Order: sequence, then C-alpha cells, then structure tokens
Amino acid sequence: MEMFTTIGLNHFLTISAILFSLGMFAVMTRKNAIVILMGVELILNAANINFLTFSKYNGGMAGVMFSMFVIVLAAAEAAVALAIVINIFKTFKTVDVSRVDTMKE
Amino acid sequence: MNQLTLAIIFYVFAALTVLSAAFVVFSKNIIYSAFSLLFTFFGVAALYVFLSADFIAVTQVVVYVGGILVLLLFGVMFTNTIMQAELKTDVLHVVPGTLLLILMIAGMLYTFYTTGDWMPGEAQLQGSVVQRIGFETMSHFMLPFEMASIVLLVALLGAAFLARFDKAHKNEH
Amino acid sequence: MLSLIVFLPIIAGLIILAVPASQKQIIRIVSLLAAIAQGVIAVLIWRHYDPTMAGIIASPGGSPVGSFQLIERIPWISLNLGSFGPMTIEYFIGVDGISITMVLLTALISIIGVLSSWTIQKQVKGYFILFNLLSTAMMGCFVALDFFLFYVFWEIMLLPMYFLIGIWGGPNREYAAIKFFLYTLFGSVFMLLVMIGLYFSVVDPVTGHHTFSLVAMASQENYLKGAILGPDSTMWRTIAFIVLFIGFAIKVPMFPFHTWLPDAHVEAPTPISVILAGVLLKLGTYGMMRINFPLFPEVYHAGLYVIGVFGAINIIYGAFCALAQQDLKKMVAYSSISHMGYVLLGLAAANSEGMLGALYQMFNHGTITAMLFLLVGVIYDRAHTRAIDKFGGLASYMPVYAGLVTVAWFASLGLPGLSGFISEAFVFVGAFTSTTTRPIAMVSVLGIVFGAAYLLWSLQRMFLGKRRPDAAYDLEKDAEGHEHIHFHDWNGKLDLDARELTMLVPLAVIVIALGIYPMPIMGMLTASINKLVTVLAPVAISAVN
Amino acid sequence: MMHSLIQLSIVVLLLPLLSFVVLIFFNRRLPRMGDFVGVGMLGTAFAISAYIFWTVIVQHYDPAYRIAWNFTWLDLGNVPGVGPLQVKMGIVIDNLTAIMLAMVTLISLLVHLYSTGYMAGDKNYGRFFAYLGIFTFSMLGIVLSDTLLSIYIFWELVGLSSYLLIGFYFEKDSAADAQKKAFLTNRVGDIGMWLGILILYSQFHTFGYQEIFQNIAAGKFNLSNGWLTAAGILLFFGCVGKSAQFPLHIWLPDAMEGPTPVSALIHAATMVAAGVYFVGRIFVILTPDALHYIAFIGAATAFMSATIAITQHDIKRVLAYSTVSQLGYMVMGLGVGAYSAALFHLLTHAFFKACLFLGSGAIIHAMHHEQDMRWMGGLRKNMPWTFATFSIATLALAGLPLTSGFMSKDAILAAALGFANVEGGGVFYLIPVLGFASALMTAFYMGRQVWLVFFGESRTHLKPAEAHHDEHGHDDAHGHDDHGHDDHGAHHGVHEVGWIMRAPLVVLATLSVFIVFSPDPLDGAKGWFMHLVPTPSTVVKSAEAPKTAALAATGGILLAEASNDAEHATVSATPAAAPEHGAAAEAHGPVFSDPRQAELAHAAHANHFTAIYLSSGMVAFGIGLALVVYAFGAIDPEKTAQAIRPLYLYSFNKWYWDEIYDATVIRGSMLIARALAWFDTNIVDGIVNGVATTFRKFAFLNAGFDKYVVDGAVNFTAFFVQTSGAVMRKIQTGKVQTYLVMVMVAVLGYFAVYLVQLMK
Repeated sequence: MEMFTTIGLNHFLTISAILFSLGMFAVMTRKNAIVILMGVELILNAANINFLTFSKYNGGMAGVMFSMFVIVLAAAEAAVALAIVINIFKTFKTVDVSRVDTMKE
Repeated sequence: MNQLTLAIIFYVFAALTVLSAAFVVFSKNIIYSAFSLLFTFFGVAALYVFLSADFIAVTQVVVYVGGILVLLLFGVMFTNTIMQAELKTDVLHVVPGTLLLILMIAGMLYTFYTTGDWMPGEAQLQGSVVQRIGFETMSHFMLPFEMASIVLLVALLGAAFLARFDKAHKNEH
Repeated sequence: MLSLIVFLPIIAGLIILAVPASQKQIIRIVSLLAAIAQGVIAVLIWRHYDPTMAGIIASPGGSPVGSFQLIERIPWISLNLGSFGPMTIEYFIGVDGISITMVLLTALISIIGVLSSWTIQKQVKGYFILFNLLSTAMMGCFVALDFFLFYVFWEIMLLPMYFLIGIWGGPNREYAAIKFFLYTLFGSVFMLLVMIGLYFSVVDPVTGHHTFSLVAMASQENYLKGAILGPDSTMWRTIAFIVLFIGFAIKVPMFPFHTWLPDAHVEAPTPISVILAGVLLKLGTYGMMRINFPLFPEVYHAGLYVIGVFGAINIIYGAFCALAQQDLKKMVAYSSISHMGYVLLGLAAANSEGMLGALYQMFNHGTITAMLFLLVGVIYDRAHTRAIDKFGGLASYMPVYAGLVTVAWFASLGLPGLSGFISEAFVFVGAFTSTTTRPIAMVSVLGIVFGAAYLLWSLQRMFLGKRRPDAAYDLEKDAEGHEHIHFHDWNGKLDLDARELTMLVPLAVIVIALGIYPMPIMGMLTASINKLVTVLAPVAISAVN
Repeated sequence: MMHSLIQLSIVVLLLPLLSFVVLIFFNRRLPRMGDFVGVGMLGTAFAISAYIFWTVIVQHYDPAYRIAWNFTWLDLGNVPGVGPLQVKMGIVIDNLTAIMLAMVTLISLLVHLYSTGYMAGDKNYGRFFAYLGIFTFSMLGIVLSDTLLSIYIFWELVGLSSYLLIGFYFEKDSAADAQKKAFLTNRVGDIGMWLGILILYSQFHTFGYQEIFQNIAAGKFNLSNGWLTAAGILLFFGCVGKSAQFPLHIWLPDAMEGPTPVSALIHAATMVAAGVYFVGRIFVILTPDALHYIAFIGAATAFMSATIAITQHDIKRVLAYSTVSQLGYMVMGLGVGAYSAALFHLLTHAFFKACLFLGSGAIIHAMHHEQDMRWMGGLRKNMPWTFATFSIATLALAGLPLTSGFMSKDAILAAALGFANVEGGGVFYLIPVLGFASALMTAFYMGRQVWLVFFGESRTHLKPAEAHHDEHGHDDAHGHDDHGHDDHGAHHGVHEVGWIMRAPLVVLATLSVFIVFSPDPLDGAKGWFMHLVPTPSTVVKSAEAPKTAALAATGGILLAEASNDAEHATVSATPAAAPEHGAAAEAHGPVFSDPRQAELAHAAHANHFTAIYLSSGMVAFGIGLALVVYAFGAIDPEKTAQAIRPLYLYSFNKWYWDEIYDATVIRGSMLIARALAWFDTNIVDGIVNGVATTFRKFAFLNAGFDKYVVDGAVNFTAFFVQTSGAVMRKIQTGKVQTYLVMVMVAVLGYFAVYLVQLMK
C-alpha cells in the first residue's frame, strides 16, 4: 500500500515509459505525418519527464537544464518538421507517408 | 497537504496524461488527437510541478501549448480540407506496433521495478529552482544556451524558408 | 586469274559491308558489277583454254600438276606433326575440261541470279553479302584441286544457302532451310572422314609426303600399300566409295535422298532457286566425276549397274511426281530431279558418249532450269500463286511470256534444236552402248514421254484454252471489245519487262545456240572426258593392281 | 567442192526457216502480216526444187543417181575403245529426195497460197505463216537427211510444228487437247524409233545410213538377228507414231482441230507420209520378220480406219480416217516388199489427198464453218470448180482407172497378193483380203461423201437449233467474222471460193491424173517413178541366201561412202540393179540377188492383172453401193444402222480406242503419278522426317539431362540468389515506419539480451 501512496521515482518513470511507448506506437503505425509528429512530441515529453525525475531525486541541476534545452529543440523541430510536411503535401498532395515512397523504385 | 492528497492529485494528473496520450495515439480523427494532445501537455506540465520544476512546467505550457500545439493545428488545417467530414488517419503495422508497445512498456517497467538501488534519496531538490536555473544558465550551461538560441534562430529561418510560397510562383506576381 | 574469279564476289561483299544498308541500289550495282566481271573473266578463261589438254590426272612421269591449266599452287597450312611427318594443305586450284564448263555456268548463273535478285526488298545488304559469299564458294568448289580446299568451299557454301532460304524464303522456309542444311551436312561429315582416310593413304610422288592433292589422289600408283584406303583394302575402299557417293548423291539429289529439293525450291526466293538448281545440283555430279570415281575406279566399275538404276529411278520417278504436282515450282523441282537422273545414267554408262552427255546435260540443265525458275518467278510475282490450275489462256494476253515459256518448256522436254536434246541423246547413246546399262537405258527412254507429258500438260493448263473461272487474274474488256487481263496487286508491265527480258533472252539464245551447234562447250569437254574414261577403264585399274 | 545441187538444196532447206524467223518476230510490223514473205520464200524454194527435180529426174533419168555431202557436226575426239569419233550430219540427193523435195515445196506453196484466202482476217494470220514455214523447214530436213540422228531431229521438229499448228486455235480446249495428244502420241512412237537408232549406233558408232548399211552388209552386226529385227520394228515405231498407224493412230483425226490448210499440208500430204518415207529409207535393213510385222500393222490400220470412216459425219474426219487408211496401204506395201509401189502411193496420195482437204476447206469456208455432211448437199451447182476437182481427187482416192491412185494402189495390192502366195498362204492371205476390203470401203465412203456434199438438195435447214448454237461458238473461237445463219433453206450465202483458193485445187487435181506418172493407165510400173525409185536390195542376209550373194547384192546400192571427208561429196552413177540385166530390169523391175526379194517381185508382177480386176471390181461395187444407198435411196442408211446398231456404234465411236487409252494408259499414268507423289511426300519424305524426329526426340532426352542435371546446378545458384533477393526486396518498402518497426524489434532484441544478462 505504501508503494501506491508514497509517490516516488518509479511512478514518474512508469508514466514516462507509457508516454514513450505510446509515442513510439504513433510514430510506427500512423500514416498521417502530423500524427507522427504528435508521437514525436510525446516521446520528447516522456524524455523530459525522465530528465526531471532523475534530476529531482539526484539533486543535480543538469536534468532541469537539459529538459529546458529539449523544449527549445522540440520547438525548433516542430517548426522545421511542419514546414517539411507542408512541402510534402505540396509535392504529393497528401501527407500519407506510406505513399511517399519514391525512393523505393 | 498530506501524503495521500498529494498521491491522489498525482494519480489524477498521471491518469489525465496517460489517457489523453493514449487518445492522441489511438484516435482516428486528427483534430481530436491534436486537442487531446493539449491535455497531455497540461498533464505533463503538472507532473513537472510535482518534480519541483515549476519553471519548466510553465515553459512547457507556454512553448508546447502556445507554440507547438498551435503549429500542429495549423499543420493539420493546411494539409487537410477542414470541411471534410472526417479527418482520418490510416494505420499500418498495427499488430507489430501493438506488440512492440506492450513489450516496451512491460520491459521498461520490469527493469524499473527490478532495479531498486539507483535512488540515492539524500539530496533531493526541494521547492522552486528558478534561481538556480538562472545561475546555471549563465555559468555552466552558457555555451549550450547560446547554441540553443542559434539553433532556434536557424530553425525558424529554415522553417520559414521551407514553408514559404514557391519562388517561381512568387516571381510571376 | 582463277583466284580473281573465285574471290571477286567476296571482295564485292566486303565493299557492300562498307555501304550503308539504305543504299540498296549501290549494293545491287556492286554485286552486279562483280558478277559481270566474273563473267568476263570466265569468258576470257574459256577463250584461252586449250581444249587439247586433258587434265584429270597427273601425266605419268611428267608434271605433278598434270595437264591442268591456270594452276595456282601455294602452301596454305603447314604443320609439323612430329611422328606423322609434315602435314601440308595447299591452296591448289586449276581447271580442266570438266571444271571450265562449270566455271562458265557458275559465272553465267551468278549474273542471272543478281539480276533476278533486284526485286528482293528485305534486308538487301545482308542478302547480297550472303549471295556473294555463296558465289565465291560455288566457284571455289569447281576450281579446287586440293581435297581439303574443296571441302572448305563445300562447307562454306552451306551457310549462306541456309540463311538465304531461311530468311528470304516462303512461309515454310525454316523447315526447308534446316532440311537442306542437315541433309547436306550429313553427306559432308562422311566426306570429311573419307578425306582424312585418303590423306593417310596417298603420297605425293614428288615430295614423298602425304597430300590432299586430288591430282595425286587420282593416280592409283600413289596409294600406299597397306594403308586404310590403299589398293589392297577392298572393304574400306568400297565403304569409302559408298559414303562419298551418298554425300554427293544428296546434292544431286538422287532418289531416295531427294526430298529436300522440292521443299527448298518451293520455299526459296526465285534467284536462290535459280542458283540452287542451276549450279548447286551440279556440284553433286561434279564431285562424283572429280573425286568419287577417279579415286575409287574399281568400286565405281563394280557399281555401274546400281548407279544406272538409281539414275533411271530418278528419271522416271521424278517425271511421275512432276506429273502429279499442282504447284508449278514443285513441278519444275521434280523435273530437276528427273533431269539430274540423266546425268547419273550418263555417268553409269562409263563411256565417252555417256560421260559427255552427262556433263553437257549438267551445263544445259543449268541454263534451262534457270529459265524455268525465272519464268515461274515471273508469274508468281504477278499472280502471287503458282497453282497450275489457277490460270488458263495466258498465251493470248502475255504472248512474249508464253513464247519464252514455250522455248524453255520444250528445251526441258528435250526438243531437238534446243540444247537439252543433245545431252539427253548422248546420255542415251552412251547408256545404250554400254552393255551394263543397256536394259536401264531401254526403260529410261520412257522418261522422254513422261517428261513431255507433264510439261505439255502444264503448258496447256496455264497458257492454252480460255481463262479458268477461278483464275488468279481478272478479265476486262476495253471500249473496243478487246480483252485484257489484270493481276491483283500488280502494277508493273503485264508482259515481261525489260529486266526480265534481260535475264531470259540471253538464256534462251544460249539454249538455242547450243542446241544447234554444241561444240563451243562440248569441244572443251572431249579431251578431259576421253581421259577420264581411260582412267576409269577396268584395264587401267587392273594394270595398277 | 560442194555439189551445186547440194548447195541449192541447202538454200531450199533454209528458206522456210528464214520465213519462220522473220514472221515469228516481225509479223505484226509487216504489211499484210507478212504473208508475202512466206509465199515468196516458198515460191523461191519451189522454183529451186523444181530445178533440182528437172536436173535429177529429167536430165539424168538414172535409177542410181545419188549425191551426198556431210560435215562433222560434233567431234568427240579420240574416244577410248573406238578411236577418233565424229558425229556427222549430211544431205543426200537421190531420185526419191528430188521427187519429195519438189512435192513438199509444191504442196507447201499451194497451201501458202490457199491460206492467204482461207485464213484471211484471222488475228494470228502472220503467226500461221510462220508456223507453216517451220513445218516446211522440218519436213524438208527429213527429206534431205542422210543420218539417223538428223532425221530424228527433224522428226521431232515436225512434231513440234504439228503441235503448234494443231493448236493454232489454242483458245479452244479441244484444240489444246488435240495438240497435246498429237505430240505425246508421236513421242511414244519416237521412243521406239530412238531405241532403234540406239541399237544401230551401239554396234557401229555412227548414225549415217550408208555406213550402217555397209556395216550390216559386211556382217558386222554383232548382236543376234533378233536384235536386228527389233531394231527394224523399233525404227518402224517412229513411222507408227508419225504416220498414225495402229495402235498410235488416235491423234490424227483429232488433229483436224487445226485449220484446214494445215490438215491438207501436214496431216494428209507430207508429214504423215514422212513415216512411210523413213521406213523406205531404212527398208534395206528390215529383216523378213520385221517386214511381216509391218505388213500386218499396215493392213490392220487400213482396214480399221476404213470401217471407221464409213460412219463419220464430219467431212474432215472422213478424210482423216481415209488418210490413216491410205497410210496403212503404204505401210502394208512396204511390208510386203513393194517399196516402189508404196512410195509411189505416197506421192500420188499426197496430191489427191491435199486436193481433197483443200476442197473440203473450200466447202467449209463457203459454208461458214459448217463441217457436218448431214447439213450439206446440193453444192454441185454453187461450187462447180470445187465439185470438179473434188470429184477427180475422190476417184483417185477410190482407185478408179485413169487416175494416179489406181496405179499406185493397184501395185500395192498386187504385191500383197504376191506376198501372200510367196509366204505360203494361211494367215498371210489376211493382208490382201484386208487390203481389198479397205479398197471397197474406201470407194463406198468416198461415194457417200461426194453424194452427201454435192448432190441432192440443201439440208442446211434440217440442222437442229442447238447444234447451230454450238457452231456459233465454234465460229467465235475461230476468230472469224460471224456471218450468221440466216440462210435457212437454201445456200444463198454459198459461193464458189476465190481464184487464189481455186488455183491450188486445179493444180492438185491435175496432178491426180494418170498421165503425169505413167503413159499406161493400167500399169504404174511403166511410169517414170517406179523406174527411178526401184526397190533396193536388202542388206540383211536371208537365212537361205548364200553369204556371197548377199554381199554381192549390197555392192550395187551401197555406194563408196567410206570417205569421212566432211567437205567431199560423192557422186556415183552406179546403178542399183546390175546394169547388165538392163532389159530384164525394164520388164520386171530390178533384179535382186536376194532370192526372197526376187521371188516377191516376181509374184507381184504375176499378180498384176488379178489385182487390177479384183480392185476395179471392188471399187465399182463400192461406188455402186454408195449410189444405191444415197442416190437412189434403195437402202435406208438409218434403218441399216439401226439393224446393225452394235457394229454401227463400234465404228462410229472409232472402235473405242480413245476410251480404251483413256482408261488404261492415261488414267494408269495419272494413277501411278499420284501414287508416286503420295509415296514421295508421305513415305520417302516421311522416313526423312521420321529420322529427323527420332534424332530430335533423342536430342530432347539428351538435352533433358543436360538441362536438369548439369545446367540445374548452375541454375540453382542463380535461382537461390534471385529468390532470396526477391524476399529481401519485400522488406524494402520505402516506408520509414517499416524500418522503424525493425529498428525497434532490434532494439527490443538487444534489450531482451541485456535483460537476460542482467538476470544472470
């Protein structure tokens, strides 16, 4: 019972793991490029949770700083990725990544 | 606030986060996914607060909800005819994806719960760390901070370049 | 001189190789010029030929090349085989009376063949290159005096013929081409074995080495005792004679090896039929006279009756088969079989008259059959059919054509005054004079009647009477009530045009001229024939053994 | 030097050839299609021939007159076993040649003239004269030939010209059939002749008559006597074909499909007589057995065709069978040894038969190509000239005294009687009996013909309508203008033919009178012909004759022709009969050393008057019978025909020979031909293809091993690489997510390994 009432490291890690897996699942299975991006955001969030969790329970500031940089990079990534998606849409008239397979031939 | 109240609040936000994330992933409608993502981000921000990172939580809300999510929504609207009855996304690799999903969660949880000795437990962060962030940024993490700013600048320029109108199209006007 | 006449066509072929394929007219003219040059040289050789020199065999104690003329002899391939001694293959060519007539015939038929090829439209370049190669090979066969060289030319000849039938032929051309090729190859494989056997059995009296020289081989004293084909090896000599004979008989073609001929003729384009019947068939009997008989005279003598019987079968069987044909070209092809039977019968007579008739028949059959096939080609060009029953009454509408057909047909049935008669007459004279073949000759004369029967019958069905209801042409009346005929898909001249006349009239003139006075050709032959008969006589053979 | 007569004869020979060459190439470019060329050339040829005739016959008047010239045509060199050998051609002029030369050129000239009228308007008018030219050339070649080879050559050339002329109206199928039939039938005969020539050549290596005769006389014929008989019979076979003797007579009646002048020239007067002429040339080498054979063939032919001629309706067909019958007489005459008489009959027959044919041509021409005698009648008044000449010729043919035919026919019949006596009766009496029976029938059918054509009333209107129609088509085929047949009931349109056609008739009728040939109307032997063309002595040794006598006999006729000098012509005046017996020769003809020949000559002479009485009686009876039947109507021919219907049909259908040949020879040949062609395609070629198939099957077997075992190993490697590549290729979808899945699988794999390591 104590395991559930006392919130500890493992709780956060569990949420992070679930978020990561869900993000991974979205990236793997969704055809829509934007949903894939959402998955990527989930993964990044899961990572951030991990950073902050270990930072809190270790007492170091590195995790906090890194999570800040991750957010910055996530913003940059989102901008660039969306620009690319829009270009893909312009070129292929779709954002279905399974149809964007010209390299196969 | 006693321990239990905190635990209950944690579980509420944890549930919010996980369930909304699951909805993001499993919903077939992109718009629903996008709005569900909003709740995920809020939930995560709440979890950050539990982790003594209130500044990060605020940043999370500002950047993700105010920036990235809006960006994603614009993306959705640019790439789909909004008047279309259903903005669906098809799936592929459902079976291997689901299997991997379960295996990953199971594997990671197994690892976490069997590895008990990576918590020192002595020097925990307590209270707000905004001041320390400021010190750290200007001292230890000076270079990464500057680099992050450059990366942001370059990314913004690049994104703007990529997403702009066709050059040739423009020249005609 | 002789090398020039042999290799001129190949030179022309090389020139054509350099001409772009689209320049069809240039290709044709180059070929024609080569053929005409060949003809001119052939006539020059003929004029300078000394008909008193016999050839055939090395004169005892005299020159090792015998009384051949225009000799060219250089070592071609020399190998030192260690214990076998040196092996020499010579480039050894020359002419005697037998080959000079064939050289003339080949040159003549080549010119006709090129002219007749003018209408070929498909892959002109390839066609003429092959044609020239064929021309060289034929000429080479007739002048080669080295067995190996002869064999090389003989095999070279097969290849272009195969392609010329197989590519430019009729609907069933592949079958005909492969049949021709396999048949002839079958014959020549054995020839190769016999050739090697002969090489190890014969010694050149001058050098003392083994030799492929046909002149040396024709003298029985040059054979080694104890060798595989030496004078005492009766069994092997008999076998060698028989397989060699079959090899040549396929080319003749002799019953029962004749079935490639009708197929090949029916499928081959007109110029190739002309070459095939005009020259190639003669190679079979030429080979017998040049190689088969002089090298194995005693077996030849033992087999006279059999050869004669096969000749008679050819004559009568060919005539009967021709009588039953509906396809004009097939009829002419069977008539060739019948006429080559006369050659065999003449060879079986083993006397001067018969041999002379046989050789003269070879020449005449060349010219007459060329005419026949050209005339068949003329009507096939116009009507796109060769069915004898699809005509009728043509004589009224195409008088010049009908006239030339009459000349050719009557020449073929052996009408006196035309060249075919003299050769047939001499064959019969010879065959009847020889007691061996006398009964055969008595039966063979039936061929005269049946020959006339199928030719006259086809003449009647095609040219006489009125247009048949299902004829291959339309009958039209003009405003003045004169009847004209019109062939579908034919816009050229109805009667013979200038090119066709250029081919046919000289042949007709030759046929008539040689029918009235045959000495220009016969005079070339007599010395060689008499010599050949002497060499083959049983007396001469027993004297050696 | 060449004798001038030889030179002239060469000119005569070549003139018609020149006419042929000019006309065949240029007839459409010449005015009048060049008929004047033909007529002019023939006129010149006849003039020269007449000069030769004058010189030889009138000036020399010598039974043994003979000049010859030969040249080397082919030189075969020094033939092993024979020595130097040449094939020679030559020309011989003796009395017979001179007479034949004049006869052929005269009739040819007359026919040329006649044709300018008869053939006028034909679209191939010029070509007709060209063909007449080559025919005349070939016929003169036969007459002048001095070797067996050259006579054979011209023999076949006559066959060719006959072929061309019979098929002159080649658009008609019947004409095309007839020309082919004629040529092929002749070829059958020619085979025999050629074999005969071959027998003689194989012994002597020469074709020359004189050399062969000398060699036989010298006993150099090394084969048995049977071979010599065979040679004679085989040579006679040429005559059987050309002179239309039984059993090869079938072509001649069909040959009437040719234009009528051609029938007169070729198929009555000259070409068909060539067979008789040729047998005359080789008469001396015929053995008694061969002569018997010839006599029987001749008698059978004469009788058979006479019976057929009785029932025919076509005016030309009656004449054609009569020609066959008369040729049978001549052959029979030769067979019984009456050489002179037979050749005499040849000459007289040529004139009167040509006259008859030209006369019938005139009638046909005037009747607008009506040939059926049943629809004629009463032409006497319309065509007096034709009637007169036709009648004279008819009397000559029937053999009534005062005509030429009487003399020659009587001589043959007398010889036949004598022959039967000499041979000892029995079956040999059949020959004179058949001869006299034929004489009777000849008189009957000729009387019938003259009466039907010239007497009585016109019967044109009796002609059935459909028959009319047929005749219309007939006319069209002839290419003549169609005058129509509106002259029913009377011969309004029938007029006497023009002078150019009338003149030849008159000339020929004149030549059918006895006085031309002999002063004594009852005995031809007293005439110049039988004096100048005496029966030569045989060179064949009779069994009973002593050898020396036979050799001596040959001395006279066989001239010193041993010289092979090509340019040297020998003229010899050695008489055929020994001149010392001149008086006897005058009375009894030549004196023979061969006892059989002498006996025959004597018997013929002895039976001379018997024959005259008998044959005159027969002729009178025959003509009388014809008058009784057709003039007085005492016997109804229709009813008689009904009464003896099988016989009538047998005769009317020409003894069914055409049908028999069609059923046996022609069908048989075609059957064999088809069978052999089938055999060739299916059996011979089938074996070839079968062998090929077998080899191919074996090759497939071999190839199977090669393909599946040897090549299989190689191919498997390639197959493996290819298949695995194909599987791998499936993974490379080009979709990033697929790769991600794999990466994750791999990561989880490592993770699992890590966990397992961790748990240890």
